Order: sequence, then C-alpha cells, then structure tokens
Amino acid sequence: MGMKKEGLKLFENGKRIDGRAYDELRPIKMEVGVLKRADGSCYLEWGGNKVLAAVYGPRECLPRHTQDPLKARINYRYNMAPFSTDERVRPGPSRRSIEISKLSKEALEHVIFTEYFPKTSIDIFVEILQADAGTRCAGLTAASLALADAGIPMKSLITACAAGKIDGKVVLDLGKLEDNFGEADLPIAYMPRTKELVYLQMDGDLTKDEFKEALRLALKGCDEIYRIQRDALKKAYEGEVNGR
Amino acid sequence: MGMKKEGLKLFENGKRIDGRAYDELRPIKMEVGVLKRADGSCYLEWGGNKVLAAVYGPRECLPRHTQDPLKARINYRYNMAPFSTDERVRPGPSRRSIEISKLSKEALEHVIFTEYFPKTSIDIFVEILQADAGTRCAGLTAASLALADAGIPMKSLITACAAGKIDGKVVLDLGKLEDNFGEADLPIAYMPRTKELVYLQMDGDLTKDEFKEALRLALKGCDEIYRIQRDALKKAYEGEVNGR
Amino acid sequence: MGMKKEGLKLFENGKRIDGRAYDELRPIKMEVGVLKRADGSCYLEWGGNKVLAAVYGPRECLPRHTQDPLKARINYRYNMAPFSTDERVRPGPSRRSIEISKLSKEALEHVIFTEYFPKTSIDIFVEILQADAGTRCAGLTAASLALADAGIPMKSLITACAAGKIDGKVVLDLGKLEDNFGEADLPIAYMPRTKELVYLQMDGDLTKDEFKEALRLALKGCDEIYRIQRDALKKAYEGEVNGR
Amino acid sequence: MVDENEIVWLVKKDAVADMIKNGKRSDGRKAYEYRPIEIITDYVKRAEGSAYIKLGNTQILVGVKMDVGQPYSDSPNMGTLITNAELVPLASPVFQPGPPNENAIELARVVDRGIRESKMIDFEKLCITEGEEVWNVLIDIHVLDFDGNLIDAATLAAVKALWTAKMPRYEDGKVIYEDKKDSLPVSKKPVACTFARFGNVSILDPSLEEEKSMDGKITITTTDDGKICAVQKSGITKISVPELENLIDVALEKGNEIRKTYLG
Amino acid sequence: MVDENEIVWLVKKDAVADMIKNGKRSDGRKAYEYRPIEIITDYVKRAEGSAYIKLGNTQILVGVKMDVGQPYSDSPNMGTLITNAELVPLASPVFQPGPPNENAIELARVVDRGIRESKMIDFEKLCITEGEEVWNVLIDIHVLDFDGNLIDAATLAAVKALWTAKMPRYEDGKVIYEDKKDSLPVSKKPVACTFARFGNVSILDPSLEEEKSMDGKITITTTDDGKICAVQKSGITKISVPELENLIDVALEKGNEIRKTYLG
Amino acid sequence: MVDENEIVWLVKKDAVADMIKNGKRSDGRKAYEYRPIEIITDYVKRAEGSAYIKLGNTQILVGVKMDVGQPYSDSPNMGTLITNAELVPLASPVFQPGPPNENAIELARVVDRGIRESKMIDFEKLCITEGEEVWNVLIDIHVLDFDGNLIDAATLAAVKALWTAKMPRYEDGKVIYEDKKDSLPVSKKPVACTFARFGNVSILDPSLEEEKSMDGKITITTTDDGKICAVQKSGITKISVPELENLIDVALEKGNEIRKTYLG
Repeated sequence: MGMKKEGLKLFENGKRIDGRAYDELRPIKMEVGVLKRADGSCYLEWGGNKVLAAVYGPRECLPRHTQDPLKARINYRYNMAPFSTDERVRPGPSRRSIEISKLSKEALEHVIFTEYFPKTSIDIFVEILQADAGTRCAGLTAASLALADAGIPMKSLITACAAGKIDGKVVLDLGKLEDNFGEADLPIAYMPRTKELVYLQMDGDLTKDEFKEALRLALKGCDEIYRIQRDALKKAYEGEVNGR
Repeated sequence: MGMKKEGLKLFENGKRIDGRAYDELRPIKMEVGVLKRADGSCYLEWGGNKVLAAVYGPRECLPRHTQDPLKARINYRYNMAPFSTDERVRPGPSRRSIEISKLSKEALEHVIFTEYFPKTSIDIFVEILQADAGTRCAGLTAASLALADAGIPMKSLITACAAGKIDGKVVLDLGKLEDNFGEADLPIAYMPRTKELVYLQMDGDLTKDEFKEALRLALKGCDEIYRIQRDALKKAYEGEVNGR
Repeated sequence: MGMKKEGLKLFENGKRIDGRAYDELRPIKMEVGVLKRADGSCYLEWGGNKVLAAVYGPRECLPRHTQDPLKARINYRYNMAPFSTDERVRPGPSRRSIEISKLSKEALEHVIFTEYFPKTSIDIFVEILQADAGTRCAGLTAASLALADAGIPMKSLITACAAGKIDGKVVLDLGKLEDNFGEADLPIAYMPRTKELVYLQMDGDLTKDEFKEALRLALKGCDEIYRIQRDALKKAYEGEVNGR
Repeated sequence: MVDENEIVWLVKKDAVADMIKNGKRSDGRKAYEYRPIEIITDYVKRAEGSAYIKLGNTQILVGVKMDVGQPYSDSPNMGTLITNAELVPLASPVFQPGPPNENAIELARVVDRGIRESKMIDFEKLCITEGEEVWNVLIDIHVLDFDGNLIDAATLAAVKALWTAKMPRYEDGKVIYEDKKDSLPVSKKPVACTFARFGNVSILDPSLEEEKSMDGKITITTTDDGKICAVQKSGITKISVPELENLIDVALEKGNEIRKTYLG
Repeated sequence: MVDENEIVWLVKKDAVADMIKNGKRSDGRKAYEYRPIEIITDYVKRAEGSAYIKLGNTQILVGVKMDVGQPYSDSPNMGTLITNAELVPLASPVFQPGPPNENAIELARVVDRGIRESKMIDFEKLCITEGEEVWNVLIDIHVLDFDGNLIDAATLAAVKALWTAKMPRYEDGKVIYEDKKDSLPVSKKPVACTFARFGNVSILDPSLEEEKSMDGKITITTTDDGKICAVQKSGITKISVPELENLIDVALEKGNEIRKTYLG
Repeated sequence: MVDENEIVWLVKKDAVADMIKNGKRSDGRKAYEYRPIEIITDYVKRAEGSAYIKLGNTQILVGVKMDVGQPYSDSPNMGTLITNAELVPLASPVFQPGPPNENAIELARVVDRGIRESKMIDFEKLCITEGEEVWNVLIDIHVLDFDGNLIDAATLAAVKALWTAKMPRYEDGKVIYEDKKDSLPVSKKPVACTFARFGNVSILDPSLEEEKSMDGKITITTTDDGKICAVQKSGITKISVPELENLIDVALEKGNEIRKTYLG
C-alpha cells in the first residue's frame, strides 16, 4: 500500500487496468497430486502467481521435545523462490514470510482434526515460484487442497481471497500494480459452509462501509474459488478411481 | 578511554565538569519489587543510567543437558535497549555485552549458595534502558538487589562502583563525558563486610599509586552505595510487613 | 582457474616460473606428533603451504542423536587461518571449505575401519596456517598421517597430489601463480597399494589425452609423497622406540 | 507426556473460558473495558522520543530513534520506518533470549502497520536529498513486564513517542544528537483495540490469564477520522461477519475514547 | 539403536546393489541410459531466464536473475556468477528448512563449476564500467521433487535457462526489469553426466532408490568441443584409472546426445 | 548425573589445589615462575606480521593483517584495531567449532585492551585521508595447542607480531600485499601477567592442569614505563586489596623481565 502513482489510473470507465470488472477474479487453475515425494500436493496458478504446496505427515514430530502429547503439531512454511520477483529474494525466512506462515498455520489448525494424531507433526510447505499480488491467499488455498490430497481429516476446506481499494473503489482480488498503488488490501480465508473467517488481515484506509463492501466481495471471490477447489479434487479423485 | 578531547577541561578548580567533587558519586536511587512477572526485580537510577534487573529462579534448568547435578547454574544477561544511547544499539549480544555478562555472572556466583539448588538455573536479566557511563556497575548493583528480592540465599550482597582518571586526577564514578575522554576506568564490585573484590577490571593508564588511590575511592563509593541498597531492601521489607 | 594473465609466461624453455621441471614437486616435509592435546597430529610444509592436522577420537559422539550404532562417525573440518592468505579470510566455514571438508571426509571414510568403533566420532581438524596452492591435497595428506599417529586402524594411508595445465602444458603440483592463471587443476588422492582414487575433482579445460596425462603425473606425485609420509611415520616410530 | 501441571492448567483454562462465556471477567471488568492506563513520555533522554506505558500490569517502554540513510529505490523522496519488538526474557518466564520469534515479529508488524497505514507520518517531509539521503525512523518496543495485550499498549506508546519526539539536527553528513528541536511531521493518532475470542464471545484488552485461555484474538486499528487502517486475526479462532462488524463498531468507539484521554 | 526399519532398509539396499552388480536396474534401464527428460523454458516470467526440468520424477526449477554490482578487485572488467541451490523441504521428506547444508552446497558448486569452467559465459561482455559496474548473474536451483541425480538435471536446466535468458536494460543507475531484450553473451553447452558407483560397477543417472544404495558417484561435465571441464567424486567410493577413463568416454558420448536433443 | 569420572576429577582437583596452597606446583615451578617460552616471528609470510609462541605446551600463532577502510565517525583521523581469537577444535578436546564463545571473546578483549590502552600503536599515523581512509589492523589469535594461560602467551605473541610487522603499500585505492616495507608506528611493549587463584594463594602462569583446579584468575598488563594499562579478574574468585597490590608488584617486575628477554 501507499506508493505514489503519479497520474496512473487504476480504475477507469468501469474497468480495471487489466480489463477486469470490479468484482472479477483473475484466471485460476489448480491441480492436486503433482509431486511424487510429498504425501499431498497442489499446483496453483492465479493470475501471475505460480504456487506449489506440499504436505508431509502426520509423521513423528522431531525433535521429540517439540511433540504435543494431545495433538498434532502443524508447521507451515511460506517461502518465496529467489527468482519469483523482479528483485531477487534472499533465501531464508523474512519477517514478512514468518508472519504469513504463522497466520496461515493458525487458520489451518482451526480445521484440521489435530487431536487425531498426537505426537506427530503435519508439515505444510508452500513455495511461491512466481509472485503477482495475493500470494498468501494463493498459498493457503493451495495448502488446503494439498492437505485434502494427503488425506488429512479436516472439518472443512479453506478458501482464501482478498479484496482491496483502488482509486477510491472497492474491488476484488488486487493484481500487482493495484497492490503497489492501491489504498487498501483485505485478505481473508473462510470455511465455505459457515462462511466464518479463519484468516483475516487488513491494511490501508477503509471506512466502515468500504470495509463491509470489501468483505462482501472477498467472500464472493471465495465462493468462486471454492468451486474451482472442489473441481480440482473431483478431477483427481476420478483420476484415481479410473486407475490413473 | 582514549578519545582526543581538544581543549575540553574535565577537572578545573577542584570541580568536575558536572560540578561534582573528585570523590562524589552521582545521584542514585533504587527500588525493588517493580515487576510482577519476575521472582525478584530492581529498578535503579544512577546519574543518567536507568537500569532494570529481574531474577527468575531457582527453576528447572533447560535444556536438561545443561543442568549441573551439584549446584544451580547462574545465567546473567546484560542487555542494552536499542534506544539507550545516541547511536541506536543493534539488538542481540555484542562482544562487549558477552564479556560483561560473563564477569558479572562470576561475581554473583561467588556469593549465591548455588549448592542449595542442584539441577536448577537462576536467571538474571539486566536491561540498560538509558546509558550514561558505569552501566556494568549499575547493572550488577541492581542484580544483587533483585536476587535479594527473589529470596535467593547469598553469602553477601554485592555492591559495584568505578573510579577513574581525568586530566591526570583520580576521581570517583566517571560520568559519560569523563568516560569518553578520561584516561582510566576501574570498575569493581565488593562484598561489604570483608571488602574483598569479586569484580575487577581496569583499562587505561595508571601508575601503581594512582591504582591504589582509585581502588580506595571505588571502595568508598561502594560503601555509600551499599547503604542505599540496604535502605531500598528495608523499605521493601517494611512495605511487605505493612501488607503493601 | 581462469584469471587473465596478460603476457605472463608460466612455462618457458622447459621450465616453470619457479624453476621446476614439468613433473617436479615443490619441497615437502612432514612431522607427526607435534601437538600435545590431540590424539594424533601432523605438521606439513609443502611449497608455501603450512598445514597442521589433528585427530581426536574415537570418542563418544555427541550429541547422542548423531551417533551411528553400526560405525564411527567421521568429521573433517578444513579451516583456513584468517592470516593464511593476502586478503584476510573471514573466520568460519565458507562454501568452499564445506565442500572440501565433505569430500576429504568421504575419502578418509573409505579407508578407516569405522565399523570397529560404533557410536563414536573420529574428528579430524585441518588448519591451513599459510596457503599456497594445493591446500586440499596438503590437508588430506597431513590428516592421513595424523590418523596413523592417533593409531586409528586404516586399510591404507591416503596420499594426495594435484596435476594441472599451464600455458597448454600438463604439469605436476601447481604453485600459487600457476593456480591463479592456469587452465586446469586435477587434485586426487589414492591408496598407494592399489592406486585406486579416493579423492577426485577437476576443473578447467582438458582434452581426454590431457586428462590421462594429468592423472599419470598426479599418480607419480602421489608415489613420491607416499615415500615422504612413510619416512615421517618411521621417524616418529623410531623416536618412540628410543623413548623420545 | 501429559503431566499433572498440564491437566491442572487445562481445567483452569476451561474455567476461565466458561466464566467469560457467561459474561464475567475474573478482575470484574466489563467485556469492552480497558485496564487502567498510565503513560510517561520522554522516559529515555537518549531516544528522540519515548513513552513508558503501564496497562494493568503490562509494562512497555517504546523508544524512537532517528538516523540518516538511503531511501528505497521505489520511493526516493521518502523517509523510512522500521519497527522492532524485543520480548526480552526479563519480562516473562516464557520469553527466551535470541532473535525475535514469530510472536515478537507479529507484534512489531501489527504496530508498524497501524502507524504506517494511518499515514500519521508524512514521509515526504523526512526526505533530505531525493534519492540520496532520508531520515530513518526506528521504533523499538521493549517489553518490561508481560501481563497481556502487548499490541494495544505498544501501539499507544509508539504513537505517543512519535508525537513527543524531537528530531536531531543533521549537518555536514553527521547527525547531531546533542541538539534536538523540531517535532516529527506527524498527524493522526491510530489506536489499536484487541479483542480476545472465547468461542463466539469477544472481550477487549485481555490480561495474560485471559490470553492463556482464549482461542485467539482480533486487533482493529482505527484513526481519528473514523477509518480502519489495520486488522489482524491471530490464533486458532474463527469469526462470523456480523460479529466482526460489531467489533469494528466497538473499536471505533473505544479508539475515540483512548485518543481523547491519552493522545489529546 | 538399530531399529527394525533400519535392518529392513539395509537388506533392501544390498538387494538393489546386488541387482545392479548383475547388470540390472529396477526400472529396466540400461547402465548408461537416462530417464525421460522434459524441459519447459521461460517458466517464470519475473526471472531473466528460467527452465523447469523433469528427469524421471525429479523436478527442478532453475531461475537466472541479473543485477548490477561491483566487480571483484582481481577481475575489474568481468561480470560475476553466483550459483545457489536450495533443497527446500517441499521436495523430500529428508530435506530440512535452514541454510544450505553440505549437499546443497556441493550441488551448487558442481553446477557452477561446469558452467564457469566451460567458459560458456563471456564475462568480459558483462562489464558495464571497468572497475565499477558489472552485471551479476545469479543462478538459483530450486528443487521441487527429489528423485535422484540433481546435478545432471540442474546443470541442464541452468544451461538452458542461461541460453534463453534476456537481459534487462540498465539506465541511470537502475535496472529496468520491465524491459528485457538482449540475450546473454553465451556460447558452449556444458553437460554433466553423473555415474553412481556400486563396487566397481557404474550406472548413469541414478534414481533416488539407486542413490540410497550406491557407494558414491562421479560427475563428469563435458563441452561441445569434446573437452572435460569439471569432474567430481562424491561419497564413499574408489575408482581405478581405467574405469575412470571409460566413464569419460561415456560422458563425452552422452553429453553430445543430450546437447543434440535438449540444447540443440 | 554425577558419574564416576567426575568424582575422580573432583578428588584430583582438590589435590592440585591443596598442593598449591602448600606452596608446591606439580611441575616444580615456583609460585611466580613462567614455563619455558619460545617465539618464532615471521612464521606466516602472507600476514603482515606474525609470531608463533610456545609457552610450556601451549602453542599459539598470532597473525597481523592490514587493510584499508573508513574510520569511525568519532575518530576520523585514526586507524582502527580489531582483535579476534579463534579457539579452534584442533587445539583441545573441549573446544567446539562455531563462532567465538564467551571464553574466546574474553581472551580477545583482554589482549586487545592491553595493546590498545598501552597506546603502543600510534593510530594517528595510520590515517591515510582524514574521515575517509585509514588503515585497519587486524590481530588474529589462532590457538594451536591448549595447555593453559592463553592470555599471557597471546599478548606476548601479538606484541611481537606488531613490532615485526611490515606495512603493505597502498596505491590507487588498492593494497599491494606483494610489496611490504615500512614498520608499523609502534612504541611500548605491554606484557600481561596472569595469576591463578586458589583460595587466597596466587600463582603465575597456570598450566591447564592448574587452570582446571583454580577458583579463578587475575590478569595484570603493564607497560615499559611502570604503568598498569589493563586488569581483569575472571572466574569465581575474590581478592583482598593487599593481595591485589602485591600481584601488581609482581606483574610489574615480571613484565620487565619478559620485556627484556623476549621483546628486547
């Protein structure tokens, strides 16, 4: 948020800079089971984002003193590949990636039946191979599918999406330019059935009404993405049934 | 030690740059029991120094392989808050703070009855919130009171003070300017009853006679500070008795 | 490899820049048992290289979870002293030293009877005190003698030496200038009896025939160095017998 | 191993949660009531600005330091802001020495976001020479005694420290810390309100005891002009849209109270 | 403790090794046969060059980034090359988060050496102002799925990424990543061939199963003009001179095949 | 767990201490007697100065390197000094690889303080261009065999290395290490004397066996002109003022002897 844009129009004649309507998502596709070594995996493209999620576990939690005797320990590592952005990303965790990992882990911990697997860890790794805006939502959406692919029992899938504000207008799913020069960003994740939020952040500058409108749009985005998630799982399941 | 001062007079007409006599301490005040979470604590102001000391323990020493089966392990962490000096201090231990912590720990280990608490650790944390000169002595003096406040049995309190040399004159308790441009500094800590030294460092340039004079002054300073320490404990004890 | 040399002749009139013939080693000397604390040690000079190797073990492998229940764990730490080169070397492992340590460890693991000492570690430390070219070969040659000095049972000693290419000519044992401006370097280590290679790296630019010639020269160098190794051990053994 | 202490704790945790779900807090506060607040500014003279805050038994010292450095290449005419939090082991038996862990990082980032996104600092006025030299503002959050709700306390102290800070002089490539005069170019007063979540019940300003029993928490930072500038959900909790909208109303109202009383 | 799993594994390991010593591979390949290879270039748009490779079930993404910095003082008129490998824990149950370990470092250095020593990059053409500004080429090897023989796959992908990379523009002290046009100054196509060793038997392109059973391995990197530019023995194996010379012949031949098929 | 070895060790420790309290040392030395000393200068040619020292069975190599950098802002016309000690695991079974621990840091700092506070180096003469370029002097203490009393041995070797060092040439922004000629601007010869403490008994130059049994130690560094430039108490010991004054007398006397014999 907050860079000066000097004359750049992000919203003009009812259209956004990439031609989308205010409530339109970027193109999204997902595929599960793309990695051989991982217990579950998902590849996701969302606009210019390319994201890979893998799940290992439940497996013995090591070192032992980190085990929880009553439930599985969830680890989540959001990581940007060095070549995923214009300026090369230094390998290793940053303050930003540590925060995203913490909040994403907590969102998933809410839906995983961790009490079924005491003393184990369930390790979720998300690699951002190419970054547009919205990588935390893309990562969490992919991670949720990778968990399903790994057969980890969950109360619910999780679906994530953001809304934001550009040129004073609340819109769905900010792209990279919109994110750089926009006025607000509201990434959320929800549980599709109850529409309760399990991930929630916001930064920028929103009135209460704008906030409500942004929430409404983000939830609408989640609804669409949830359909794509179900289709990806269905496709994988059919593949499996057909002996692929 | 050793910065060039170019014309600055540190000692003139029997007075120091802040108006003190050669054998005069800066104003000192102390209060124990200032923190809720710690087992013992002390807040100390000494000239421009503001120091907070906390004690946790005896508590189980972790990780286990660091336990001593015959006595308590003493840990001491001297730390400068980032905003405690003009140039911001980078968080985390420096070579200087590691050395001060080691020597301070050893001074306290001499007086704590560590053999009463095998397999435990007694953890002493000293935060320099605002630094003038003499923070290691201020920290050790406060730590000693925090230990008493925590009820840790000790052979003796410890009292620390420094003497130094400015403009060729041996004086008590250097201030910041005096420390920057002075010629020697001799921080010590002693056990009040026996006047034996348990902390001792010196750097600078002293003849044997100057060294003896500096020692004498530092011991005199310790005597005064010891009185203030006792008053602070007495006040806290009375408070306790009166049900504060 | 690969620096531009601009007019510098490395090989002229059948002689190299330091006067050596193409198949001539730099002067080498070795002495074992030079350190008191280590279980085995060796000091080696090779041209301008000064190298010290020490062996500790077999000793309990700590932390315990790193123990191998079936054999000894071999550790090898190649380290350059900060003052060993013109530009001061930053203390601590570099990517280069980590790679050299790994390959050297594997070479020695091939000859040590590790299965005799389960759950232990055998720790080999190599300090490059002064670096000319060829420090990895010098270190490995010295380490092999230090192991013998420590009485660690081995299938075979190991002897290391390099050949290289300068001004299009394949030569033995590159010196510093030759290494900086040369065209290829082939460090190897062998087991003297079978002449099988246990260490092998190459970088540069060699035709197949040049590669064969370089191998032949390096093996010849190893033969000479092996004689010096045996003499050093003999001398130490005689010293011991004579009660030194 | 589930040891006895842990079982005792699980029982206690449930008791605290049950009480709160029944509308009661162990210290008698109402659901949306802050503990007593005490603030001392200019606590540390070497800092350009500083504020000590006591919120219930939570004690924090925030210092603002300034130095001069290069701007980021994508904002060559703007000063910079870095916010750092140290959970030093003096403040709690569970804080460990070492680099900031995920909790310290989250604390620093939520405080930073509230300040940055409120646009309370006019970063363009912190430019000395475009593309070359700008002022860096460094906020350090030093927790002294940890009794819950660090985010609200640290945000309030940081905003107070920024409002009372004095800039050092910059001359001949050197920062003259001995000579501080001008105020920082600040407007706005962002206030963070943190709600602990127990099931579907929310309470403002959780104490440590409450934080140990809660599912998670939600922080909403608002500004003087009735806007929301930062939100953060943390911990293993969910929230419905109506309840979130309710908390926003509370945060806007409580934010105004805090602003009037402590940032007036 | 030697647990049961370990004993099972030791038995399996011996079985794999015995089979290979008898001239058979579990996936039916010949001794000197590569698994199927699939390459996609320009996989990542933000990188100056990139190549995704699938070698059997091993998947790697290599990205080439460029920026501008100072040259080394002993080669003031040359650009620089840095090669880094991350064995991210997504790619294998045994990879750990954290800084590169000795295996990741060796991987990066062997790939780097093959590229550097082949002289495929004309570093003099990457000089902008002698002694002051040169292009840095940064190769990042990002392993996605680990099923053996990372060196050959990463070298091939890195060479492909360098050949297809486009340099950004450099103007007024800034790299303009939005505008990439010129190719890198590259010639030559180094190819790495890695042989796993089982006793005195060598097989090309080991799978993970084979790597877990092998004694060690030998990598030979060759160039178009029939030269050898890098060799590396790794693991606890020995080799005789005649067998090494044999592997060099194989590497030269296989290198030409790979070059023709994938780098043509 | 108190294992058997530990009990054996505690018994032995007491025996050593008892003997020393009775005025005897296991190697027959007098209380204030050094072990034999052997020094070789210019041991390492790549260093600007170096000295190998053997003190009893303690062996240390000290190297002095120089390069050019920026001065500190509070002393723009002075060169700088950095002293570093590495307790490499080659030198003792108890030294661990890794960054310097508190013992290595204390060793480096006590040696540094002795050299710095004696004013033996004229830092103003190490200024090249005020405020911009000055010489950095880097002293590296590399312990090779650890048999006690590192401080005295390292100080002596460091002073010797500084006195025999030759400065490289500096030309066109480059340090020419191939061409060294001028001596460093040094005067004075600080000498450190370390006394091990057993109860109220002090002995000079403790061996490793003695260090393992001692309560603590006191180092006193003196200069040619009979002054004291550094003192450090280390370990869990106390000392009375009269005993301290006695040790200062011994240190002044022994310092002169060492200076005459080894720094003459």
